[in-house]
Amino acid sequence: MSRLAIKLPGLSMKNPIMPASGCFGFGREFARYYDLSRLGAIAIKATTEESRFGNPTPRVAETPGGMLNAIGLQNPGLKKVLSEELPFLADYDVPILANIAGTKTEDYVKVAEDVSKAPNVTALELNISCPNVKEGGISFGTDPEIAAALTRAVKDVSEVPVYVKLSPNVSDITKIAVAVEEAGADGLSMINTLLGMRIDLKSEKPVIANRTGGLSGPAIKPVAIRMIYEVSQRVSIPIIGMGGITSADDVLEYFLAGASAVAVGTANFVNPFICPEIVDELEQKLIDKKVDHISELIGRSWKSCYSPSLSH
Amino acid sequence: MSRLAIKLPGLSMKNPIMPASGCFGFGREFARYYDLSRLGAIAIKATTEESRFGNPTPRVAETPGGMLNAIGLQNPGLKKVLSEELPFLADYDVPILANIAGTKTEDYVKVAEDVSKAPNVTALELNISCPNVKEGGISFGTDPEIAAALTRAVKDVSEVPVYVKLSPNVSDITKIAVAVEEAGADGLSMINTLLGMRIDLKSEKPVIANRTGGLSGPAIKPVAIRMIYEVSQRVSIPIIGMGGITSADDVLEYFLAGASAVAVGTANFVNPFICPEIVDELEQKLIDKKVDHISELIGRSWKSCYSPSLSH
Amino acid sequence: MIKEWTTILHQEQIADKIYELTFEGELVERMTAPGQFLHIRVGEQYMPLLRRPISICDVDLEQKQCTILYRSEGEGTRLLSKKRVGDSLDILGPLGNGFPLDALQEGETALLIGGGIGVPPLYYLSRKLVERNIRVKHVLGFASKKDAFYIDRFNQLGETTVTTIDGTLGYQGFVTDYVLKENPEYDVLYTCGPTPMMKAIEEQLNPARAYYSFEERMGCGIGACFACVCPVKEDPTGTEYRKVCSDGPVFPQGVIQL
Amino acid sequence: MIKEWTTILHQEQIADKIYELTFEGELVERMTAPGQFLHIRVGEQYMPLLRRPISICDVDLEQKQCTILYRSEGEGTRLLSKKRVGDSLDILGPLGNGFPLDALQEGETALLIGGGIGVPPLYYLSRKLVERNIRVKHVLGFASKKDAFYIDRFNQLGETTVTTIDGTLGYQGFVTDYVLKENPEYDVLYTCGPTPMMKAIEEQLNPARAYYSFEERMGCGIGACFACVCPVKEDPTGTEYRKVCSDGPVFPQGVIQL
Ligand SMILES: Cc1cc2nc3c(=O)[nH]c(=O)nc-3n(C[C@H](O)[C@H](O)[C@H](O)COP(=O)(O)OP(=O)(O)OC[C@H]3O[C@@H](n4cnc5c(N)ncnc54)[C@H](O)[C@@H]3O)c2cc1C
Ligand SMILES: Cc1cc2nc3c(=O)[nH]c(=O)nc-3n(C[C@H](O)[C@H](O)[C@H](O)COP(=O)(O)OP(=O)(O)OC[C@H]3O[C@@H](n4cnc5c(N)ncnc54)[C@H](O)[C@@H]3O)c2cc1C
Ligand SMILES: Cc1cc2nc3c(=O)[nH]c(=O)nc-3n(C[C@H](O)[C@H](O)[C@H](O)COP(=O)(O)O)c2cc1C
Ligand SMILES: Cc1cc2nc3c(=O)[nH]c(=O)nc-3n(C[C@H](O)[C@H](O)[C@H](O)COP(=O)(O)O)c2cc1C
Ligand code: FES
Ligand code: FES
Repeated sequence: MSRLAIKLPGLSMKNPIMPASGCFGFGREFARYYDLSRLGAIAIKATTEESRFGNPTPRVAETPGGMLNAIGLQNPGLKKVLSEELPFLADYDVPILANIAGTKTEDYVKVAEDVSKAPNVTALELNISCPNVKEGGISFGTDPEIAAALTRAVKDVSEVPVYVKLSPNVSDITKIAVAVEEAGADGLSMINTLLGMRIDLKSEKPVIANRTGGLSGPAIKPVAIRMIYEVSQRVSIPIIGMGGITSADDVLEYFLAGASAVAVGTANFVNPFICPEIVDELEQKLIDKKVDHISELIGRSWKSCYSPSLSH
Repeated sequence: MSRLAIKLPGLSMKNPIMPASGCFGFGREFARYYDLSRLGAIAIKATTEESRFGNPTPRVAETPGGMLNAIGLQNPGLKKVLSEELPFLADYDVPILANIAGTKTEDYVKVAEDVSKAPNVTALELNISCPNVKEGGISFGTDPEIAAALTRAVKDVSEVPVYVKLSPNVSDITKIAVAVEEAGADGLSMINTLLGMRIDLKSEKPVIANRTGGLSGPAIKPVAIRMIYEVSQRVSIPIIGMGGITSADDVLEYFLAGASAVAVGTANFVNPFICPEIVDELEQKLIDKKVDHISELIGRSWKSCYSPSLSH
Repeated sequence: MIKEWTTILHQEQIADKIYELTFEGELVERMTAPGQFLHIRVGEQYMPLLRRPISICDVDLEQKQCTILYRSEGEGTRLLSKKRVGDSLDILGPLGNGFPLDALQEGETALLIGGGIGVPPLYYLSRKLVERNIRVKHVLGFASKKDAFYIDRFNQLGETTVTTIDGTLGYQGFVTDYVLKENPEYDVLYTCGPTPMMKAIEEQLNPARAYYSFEERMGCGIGACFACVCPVKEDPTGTEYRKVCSDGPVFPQGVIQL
Repeated sequence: MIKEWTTILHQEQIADKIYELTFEGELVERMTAPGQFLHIRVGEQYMPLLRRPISICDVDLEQKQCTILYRSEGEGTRLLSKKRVGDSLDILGPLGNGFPLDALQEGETALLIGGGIGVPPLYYLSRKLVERNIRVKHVLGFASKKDAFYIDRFNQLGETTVTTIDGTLGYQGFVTDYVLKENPEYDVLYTCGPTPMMKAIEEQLNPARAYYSFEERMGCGIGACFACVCPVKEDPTGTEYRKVCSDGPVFPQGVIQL
C-alpha cells in the first residue's frame, strides 16, 4: 500500500489531502487545471435544500495572514447538485464528502437523506458551524445537546458515514466533540472559520457587507492545531484537520496533532495547484523522514507523552 | 484639549495608547529608550500574591502573523511590585493600570486590595483568563456567573476603578461582558490571547514547553475587532481594545469598532519604539482626517447604522 | 490559465501613484483577448494573502512581454511597486473573458470610455481593434492632470479626448458630460472605470450596444469561491448571478445590475 | 541599543547553509563588546513576526561595518539569505552583555571553544583579546568539513584546532575529546555552541574560570517579555532566574543550570 493511502469511514483515499468545502466549488474550475483523481477526496460546497444567492458583496476581506469570507452558502440547491454537480464529479476516481447545511433540523435531514443516496457521495460533512447565514448555524455548533440531536437526526437517514464539522467559536470544543461522537458521528472535521471583522477606514463601516465573516488561512492554524490536539485525545473517531494549510509541513503538523486526513481551503485561492503539489511534496517528506506510512504520525505529539490532563 | 486626550474611569490619558500587560514588563527596559510620560497609560505585568517563576522554556513560538506565549505569569510577587516596581514608575507622569491575576478568588482580592492602594495605580485590570483552581481549572473568564462573582469581590475591595480583561476563548463574549458590567466593572479590556499550539516537526512535540500558549499579534486582530464591535453595542462601560495593533490605522479601526482606548502588546517586541511612534502618527492622521477629537470615532462603524440586532 | 514565475523587465512610475510594469513569461502567449486580467501574488509570505487582479494593458506576443498599469494604493500594490527589475513575479492568468472584438465590422467605429485606473485594459483593446481596421475614438477621464497617463499612446491609435474633473487637463467635467455635449458617433461602446461612471454611461448615454468591464473583490479569481458574484438585472427569482472573475469581467449592456 | 535601518554591503555563502553578511550603520559604533548580539527583522510584513537574534562576528568601528554569520535553517534565516547588496536591514542592537575582556591579564592565555554556529561571536572576541596582548587558542568543532568556516581567520589570530565529528577535517571527535586528550594550557575558557557541548565542557573539563554564551528563544530581546529566562543553578527557592537577552547571553561558570 502507498505511504499516503488512508482509509476512513466512507473515505478510501489515495492520499490524505482534500480541498475544503466552499474553497473548491464543485470541482469544475479546478478540473481544467489538473486531474481531480489525484485528490484523496473532495469536500464539495455546502448544499442546502433550496438554491441560495448568499450575501451581498463585498464577501471577502483580507486580514494579516488570513481572510474573512461571508459568502452566505451560495449554492444551486439540492436538486441541481444531484442532477448536475455530482454527476460531473462521477467521472473522477475520487470519493466525495458532501457538505450539507441548513437552518432547521428538517433542512439538514432532507438534504442528508437525498445527497447520501448519490452514488459518488461516500460520506456527509455536517456543517453545524457556518457563521455567515442569518439565523443559521451558530446555535447548532455551540451547544453540545443541539449538536448531538442534529447529528442523531442526520445519522438516522444517512446512507453513508457522517462527519460533523465543528465550529471553533466555542468555550470548550471537546464538549461538542464528545457529544457528537456519542450521538453517532463517524468522524469530525475541524475547524471551520473563526468569527471576525474588518472595518474600512474610508467608509468607516465593516468591509464585508454582512459585517462579520469567517476567518480562514494561515492565521488560524495555531488555533486549529490546539483544538485537534485536545479533541483527538478525547474521542476515538477520526478527525479531518483544516485551517491554514499551505504546505506538506503543515500537513505533518496536523497529523502529529491528531488528524487522520486534512483539507486545504484558502490556499487554493492563492495557488490553484496547491493540492496536488502538497500530495507530491508529502510523499517525498515521508521518504526523507523514513516514515513507512503516514498513519504512524497520527497524534504522535501526545501519544508518546504522559496522559492527557491538559493545562492551559 | 488635545485631539488625543481621553478620560476613562481612573485613567486620565494624554493619548489613548498604552502598552499591553505582559508586553512591557514594569517599564524599566523601555524607560531606557524613551520617556514613559509620553504614553497614555501603562498596563503593567500581571501581579500575583506570591512571586512566580512561570513556565519552563521555550515559552514563545512564532506563528503566521502572530506568536504564542506561555510565560506563566512570571512576576516578582505583590510585595516587590509594591516596594520596587511601582515606585520606579512613580517618577513618570503616567497613570498605571495594574493587571492582577490569581487562581482563587481570595488571591485576586488580596492583590487588588493592596495594589489599588499604591499611589500611582489609578485602575486595576482583572485578568480573568487564568484557570480557576477551585472550579476545576476552567478559566474564570468562560462562565458569566463566575466572572461576575470575581468582579464583585474585587470591586468590593478596590480603591480604584476596575477593568475586566475578557478572554476571547468563549462561545459568546457578550454574555460575559454584560455579566461583569452588571457586577460593577468600570470598563473592559478586550481581548486577551486566543489559545493555540504549534508542533515542532523535528521533536514531534509542541514547540512550547507548556504545550498550549496564547496567540497574539496581527493574526488575531479580526477576532478582536469583531468582539469589540459586538460588545460595545451591548454595554455602556468603555472598552480598552487590543490584539495585533501595529499602526495608527489599526488604532482607528479599533475606535471605529467601539474601543475608547487601546493597548499595544506584541508589536513592542518587534519595535520597542512603537507606542510613541503610534502616538505621533495618530495625531497626524486625525489632523488629515479633520477629526477634532478621537472620541468622535468611538463606535462609529455601528452608531450610524441600524440598530444592533447582530447576525452571525 | 497558467501559473508562472515571470520576470520583471521594467518598472516605472508614470503618473501620481500610477506605475507601469513590464514582465516576460510563457503565459503571455495566451494573452490574445483584451480585457482579460491577471491574478498577481505580491507577497511570498502569505501577507498579503490574496492575489491582486490587474488588467492586461499591453502585450507583445512575439517577445512574450506584457505590460500592466496599476495604482499603488493599499498594501499589496505598494509592495508591487517596490519590486525591481530582475525580480520574479508569481502570476496566474490570463483570466476571465475579454471584450468581444467581433462585435464590430471593418470600418465601423468603437467608442472607448475609460475612467482612472479603468483606462489600462482599453489600450490593448484599442490596438486590437485598430489591427482589425476598426475606427477608434477614446474618451479618457481622470480626476486631475497629475493622474493622467498614456494619452500620447492612445492618440497614436485614434482620436483621443481627455476630461478632468478639475479641468487641469483637456475638457472639464465627467466623461459623460463630454459625450452628451459633443455626441460623438459610434457603433459600439466599450468602457471600464469606476461604477458610478459606468452607471452614468448606461443611464445617461443609454448606448444601443455596449460592453462594460466590472470590478469586484475577489478570492480565487477562477470561479470557485463565489466572492465576486453580481446579481443579474431584473431577475425575478433573486438568485441569478454572474461571477466577475470567470463569467466576466466584461459583460454586455443589460446583464448586470450596475 | 539603537533601532536602525542599516545597509547591506556584502552577502556570501561561505559553507554549507552558512552565510556571511556585512552591513553598515551608525549603530556599529556601539559594538565594542564581543559576545553581544543583534535582533534582526527579516520580514517587513509581520511574517515572520519576531526578530532573529544573531551574534556580532566582526566589527570595523571606523568604517561602521559589522559582519554576522548565520545558518539558513528556518523561514527567517532563509529570507535573510535572499537579501541583496543594497537592501536595507532593520536591526536592533547591540544587545546583551558580552564576554568580559578584563578577566585576563596581558600575557595570559584564553582558550576559545566554539561549536558550529556558536563559532561566530568568538571571532570578534579573539580579535579583542589579541589586541590586549592575550594569547588565544581556538578549538572549533563542526559536524563535518562542509560545515566548517573561518578557520584561516582564526589561524591568523592564534593556534587553531578544528575537530569534526566525522573526521573529514582536523581532529576526529568532539571538542571535549580533543581538549581532554591534548590538555592545552589556559587561564580562562570562553565558549559558545550547542548546549550539549557546553554541558560537556562544564562537566568533563571542569574549568576553573569560564564564560558561556547561551541561546534561548526570544520575544523582545531587551528584557521585557520574560521569554528567555533560565533558572539559576542550585536555587533552593526555585524562583531565581536570569534573562538570556539582557542579563546574558554570556554568563560566568556556575550561574546558569546547563
Ligand atoms: C478585473 C479587475 C481588473 C483590475 N485592473 C486593474 C488595473 O489594471 N490596474 C489597477 O491599478 N487596478 C486594477 N484593478 C483594481 C485592483 O485589483 C485593486 O486596486 C487592488 O486589488 C487593490 O489592492 P491593494 O493591495 O492596493 O489594496 P488593499 O486595500 O490592500 O486590498 C485589500 C483587498 O481588497 C481587494 N481590493 C481592493 N480594492 C479593490 C478593487 N478596486 N477591486 C477589486 N479588489 C479590490 C484587494 O484585491 C485585496 O484582496 C482591477 C480589479 C479587477 C477586479
Ligand atoms: C544570543 C543568540 C545569538 C545567536 N547567534 C547566532 C549567530 O551568530 N548565527 C546564527 O546562525 N544563529 C545564531 N543564533 C541562533 C539564531 O537566533 C536562530 O538560528 C534563528 O533565530 C533561527 O531562525 P529561523 O528563522 O531560521 O528559524 P525558525 O524556525 O523560523 O524560527 C522560529 C522562531 O524560533 C526562534 N529560534 C529558532 N531557533 C532558535 C535558536 N537556536 N535560538 C534562539 N531562537 C531560535 C526564532 O528566533 C524564531 O522566533 C543565536 C541565538 C541567540 C539566542
Ligand atoms: C470562501 C470560503 C467559503 C467557505 N464555505 C464553506 C462551506 O460552504 N461549508 C463549510 O463547511 N465550510 C466552508 N468554509 C470553511 C472551510 O471549509 C475551512 O473549514 C476553513 O476555511 C479553514 O480552512 P483554510 O484555512 O484552509 O481555509 C469556507 C471557507 C472559505 C474561505
Ligand atoms: C508575552 C506576552 C505576555 C502576556 N502577559 C499578559 C499578562 O501577564 N496579563 C494579561 O492580562 N495579558 C497578558 N498578555 C496579553 C496581552 O496583554 C494582550 O492582551 C494580547 O497579547 C493581545 O494584544 P497584542 O496582539 O497586541 O499582543 C501577554 C501577551 C504576551 C504576548
Ligand atoms: S473570485 Fe472566486 S469566484 Fe470569482
Ligand atoms: S527575550 Fe524578552 S525578556 Fe528576553
